[in-house]
Amino acid sequence: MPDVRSLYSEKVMEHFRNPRNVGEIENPDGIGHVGNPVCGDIMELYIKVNNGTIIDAKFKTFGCGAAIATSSMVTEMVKGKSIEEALGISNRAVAQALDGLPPIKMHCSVLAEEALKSAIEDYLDKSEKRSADGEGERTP
Amino acid sequence: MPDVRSLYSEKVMEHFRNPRNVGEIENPDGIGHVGNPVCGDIMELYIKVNNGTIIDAKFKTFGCGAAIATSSMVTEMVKGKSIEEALGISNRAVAQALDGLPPIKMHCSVLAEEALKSAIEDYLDKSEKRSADGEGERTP
Amino acid sequence: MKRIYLDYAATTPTRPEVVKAMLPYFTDAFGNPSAIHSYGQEAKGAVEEARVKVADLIGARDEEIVFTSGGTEADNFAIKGVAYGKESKGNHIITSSIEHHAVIEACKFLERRGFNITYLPVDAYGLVAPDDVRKTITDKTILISVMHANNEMGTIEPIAEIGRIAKEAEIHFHTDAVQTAGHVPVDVDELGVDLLSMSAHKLYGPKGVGALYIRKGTKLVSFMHGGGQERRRRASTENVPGIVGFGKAVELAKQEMNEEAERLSYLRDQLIKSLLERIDRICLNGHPTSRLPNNVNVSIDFVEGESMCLNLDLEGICASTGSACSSASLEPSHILLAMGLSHEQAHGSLRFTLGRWTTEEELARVLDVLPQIVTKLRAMSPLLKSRR
Amino acid sequence: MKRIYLDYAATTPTRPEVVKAMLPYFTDAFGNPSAIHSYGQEAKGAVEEARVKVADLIGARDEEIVFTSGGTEADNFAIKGVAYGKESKGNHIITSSIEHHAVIEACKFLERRGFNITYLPVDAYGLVAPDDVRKTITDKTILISVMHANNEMGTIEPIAEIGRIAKEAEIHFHTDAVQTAGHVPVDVDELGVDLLSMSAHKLYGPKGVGALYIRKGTKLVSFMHGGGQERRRRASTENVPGIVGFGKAVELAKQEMNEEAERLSYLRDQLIKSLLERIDRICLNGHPTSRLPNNVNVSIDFVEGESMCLNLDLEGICASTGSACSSASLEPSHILLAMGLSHEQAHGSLRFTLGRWTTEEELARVLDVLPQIVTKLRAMSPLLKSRR
Ligand SMILES: Cc1ncc(COP(=O)(O)O)c(C=O)c1O
Ligand SMILES: Cc1ncc(COP(=O)(O)O)c(C=O)c1O
Repeated sequence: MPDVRSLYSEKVMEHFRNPRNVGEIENPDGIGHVGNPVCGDIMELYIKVNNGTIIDAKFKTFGCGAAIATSSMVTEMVKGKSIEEALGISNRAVAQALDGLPPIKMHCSVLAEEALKSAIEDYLDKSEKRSADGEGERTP
Repeated sequence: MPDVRSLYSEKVMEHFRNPRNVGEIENPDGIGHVGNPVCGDIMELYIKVNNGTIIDAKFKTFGCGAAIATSSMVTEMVKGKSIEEALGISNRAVAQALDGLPPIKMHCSVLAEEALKSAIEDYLDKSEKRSADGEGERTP
Repeated sequence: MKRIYLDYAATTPTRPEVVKAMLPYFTDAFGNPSAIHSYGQEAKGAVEEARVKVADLIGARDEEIVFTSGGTEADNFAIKGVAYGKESKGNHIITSSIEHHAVIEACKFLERRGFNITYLPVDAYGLVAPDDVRKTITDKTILISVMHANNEMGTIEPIAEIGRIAKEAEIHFHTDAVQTAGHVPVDVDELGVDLLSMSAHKLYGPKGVGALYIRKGTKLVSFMHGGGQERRRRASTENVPGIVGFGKAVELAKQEMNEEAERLSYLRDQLIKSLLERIDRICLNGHPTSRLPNNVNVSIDFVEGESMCLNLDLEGICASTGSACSSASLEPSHILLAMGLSHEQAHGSLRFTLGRWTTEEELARVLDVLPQIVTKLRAMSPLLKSRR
Repeated sequence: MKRIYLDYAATTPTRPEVVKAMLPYFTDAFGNPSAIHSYGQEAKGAVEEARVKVADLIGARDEEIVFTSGGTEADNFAIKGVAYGKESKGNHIITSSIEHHAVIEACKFLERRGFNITYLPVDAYGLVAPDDVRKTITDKTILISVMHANNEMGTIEPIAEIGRIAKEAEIHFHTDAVQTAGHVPVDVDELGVDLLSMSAHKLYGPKGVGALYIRKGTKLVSFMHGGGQERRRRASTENVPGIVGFGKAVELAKQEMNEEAERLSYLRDQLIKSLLERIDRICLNGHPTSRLPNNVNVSIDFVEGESMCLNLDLEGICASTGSACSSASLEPSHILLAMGLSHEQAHGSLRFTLGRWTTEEELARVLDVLPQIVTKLRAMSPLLKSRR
């Protein structure tokens, strides 16, 4: 009898079974919202930033096993990282951290990278706005 | 385990194994020569006629199992028959007498019929000529 | 953990009786049916015996059955064969938008080569309207191909009605009966079809063998060119053990079909009813009654199909989905979209297909496990939140 | 009476080890490799393992192997696939006049559809001249297809030389290696081929499964359209047990090939020598040395092949012939005619192909029996008389 094999690596399946950081962050500092119903994967990624460091990250994902596992993994990877370090996380790094993804599932890791970038951009937009507002407060 | 089947009926195989009337007739009254190397079947059929009755028939055949069996069968069938009766032997009758032939082998029975017809024609030609010669002998 | 297999529409196990029937043809009666010697002739005899059985299942004559390598080849053969055989008459083919890829992709290939294909729409139940067929026929139409029942959502199409229309218009009519042959009654005369595709591995026979029924007089160009096998209609050394297995499977199917269809229809309806009771925001896909006896297909809002399947698999339950994320394809099921489902719904589809070894206990376990999985996945779904 | 099988070129028995390897995939690991659940994934894993083995036999990468339903499909896929894939570049195909029907008929199909085919002649040994290939190339040539070794008279063609010519001219090169793979060394790089056909049942694997090697970068249109299997290159549910069996057969072939080729070549040469000694007016067909290790093909004057085969069969000996009268076809072997044999000689051909279970005793029995059969048939041959 042959071995029972799996579509995904054990690491992917571990994250799929027990996804880390599921949920929303109340008053997040940044939200990333990527994907669309056509392709079948939708990710929302929330970050909390303190002093330029991501201190918390959560996600909500509608999607396949790889979409859930990459969401879970990317939230784990960013926690404790500076904004700059976080921007350096590539989709390959996420996939590698999961011991690889099947070729047709690599787009999920791309989505996870995009969700993170989008959340960080959102944070940067907001903080620019905040500092602009703050300056505004100071000037008049 | 399945039965061992054969391409041909038992009757065909019986005639193939032990063909009747193989050979040539010395001084035959008619010879039929049909077929050609391209199609792969060549038959020669010899008949001996006495008082309008075929008293002997022999054949030589280069060809497949069906060609040999139909040659054998047709020589058996004509013996003792009048010329007229023999002309009535169809290829189907030969095939039937062999308990049938595979569809792609029906042309062999056609060949056997043709060989017979050709031998009879040869006989008729010769006897016409003979009687013409005979008349010639009588007239002058 | 004993696994629960509920993916019988994808493939069935080969029945032990079938394997037993095949075995001698691998090692002992292994001849090539084209050979004139005894090994060849015993193999040929076995192939012809299987042909009679397959013909018998669908009310055909044995010389109207051509063995193929499966349902896909039968579909390709029928469609390309008629297209090339009839192209002097016209280049228009009518099919439906819910056909199996084997039909759709064969049509698309022809489309790229200058043929003109109409993909008929279906209603919310997945039904093709015979009247649409009638209206779409032109004097260039050479083939109509509508499947007997859909592999994904199980709807059984009004083939006999379409058959009458095709006959009247004197147009060749093909049906893909891969999901129905051996499961519900299939009779080529009652259906009025000229061509019909079957696949052994969908009816407890082996993978890699199927058949195309070709009504006598149907003009068809060969698909597999080469030697003179299958009365010169399909070249290649016959898959003798596979064909013998197909024959055995068909023989068993014929005996047991009616009883089994009744048993499965009951289980199917029970499962549908219980799923709709136990899970909210769920709906049945496909027709409620004109439906394959073994097919349950639902869409569950806010959750994605592959992640449901994977979670079920972790519980030992094997099901399938029409989601984009299913293994071989990247698009969501064209079938579900054609019925008017939204992309979210198509991605949230889940198919259970029942079979010979399915028990009430197995389905009870599905009903135990699935609601929890849905709850867990919905807790992480951004779709649910955005609709709150 | 124990039968003596000497028709291994027509088909081989499936080795018991191969059947054993296949068995679990019928009833237990029966999943559809496209399914994401465990049954699906274990089937997929088995297919991929087999792919590695097949690739390994011919020096290819596993992603360059596409499984098919046999040698015929591999040939059809290669020829029609390149024709359609490259038709914007040209419509000229070069092949030989001794190809298997699977190649010839695929070419004829294309010819009817506007392609331009050159069928190169062969010399008296059945050899294609590489120089003829070179001279026939035009700027419209898109494919060269020459078989590795001929199934009927066993001549091994100068593929590596033709490969160099094809490479230089940047033309896709296909070889039908159905008779060589697993029997003599085959390496796609040494041969310089872009496409190579194989069939499992010629190397002690099951019928109904084969493979096409497709060198990375070779532009090919699909032949079997449908689902996304085989990296979208060949649709249809994979014949999992068949593919597993193919893999096992290839694995065994690789281990035993060299020794077996040597053993068979010796037996072959003994048989040829003794036949020529014991029967008069007999000649060897095909090349005396550039020849498949297991092939003996002779023409015997004045007697017809089928009747020799039938007589041999009555003695329990299974052989084959290129005569018109052989079962599936009505024409005499185009291969023997292409070598310049007369129709009588082609009709008088007899082929013995040796294999794994062939013994010296078996061949001694052939030598005992055949001369009597020839004598008996010659006694009834009108050809002999007419030459006296
Ligand atoms: C409706 C339908 N048609 C065709 C096929 C193709 O059959 P196969 O996989 O045997 O090629 C299938 C199953 O895959 C099917 O469900
Ligand atoms: C040289 C050659 N090519 C192709 C084929 C066809 O292979 P298959 O019978 O597996 O389709 C054969 C044998 O039949 C062959 O000998």
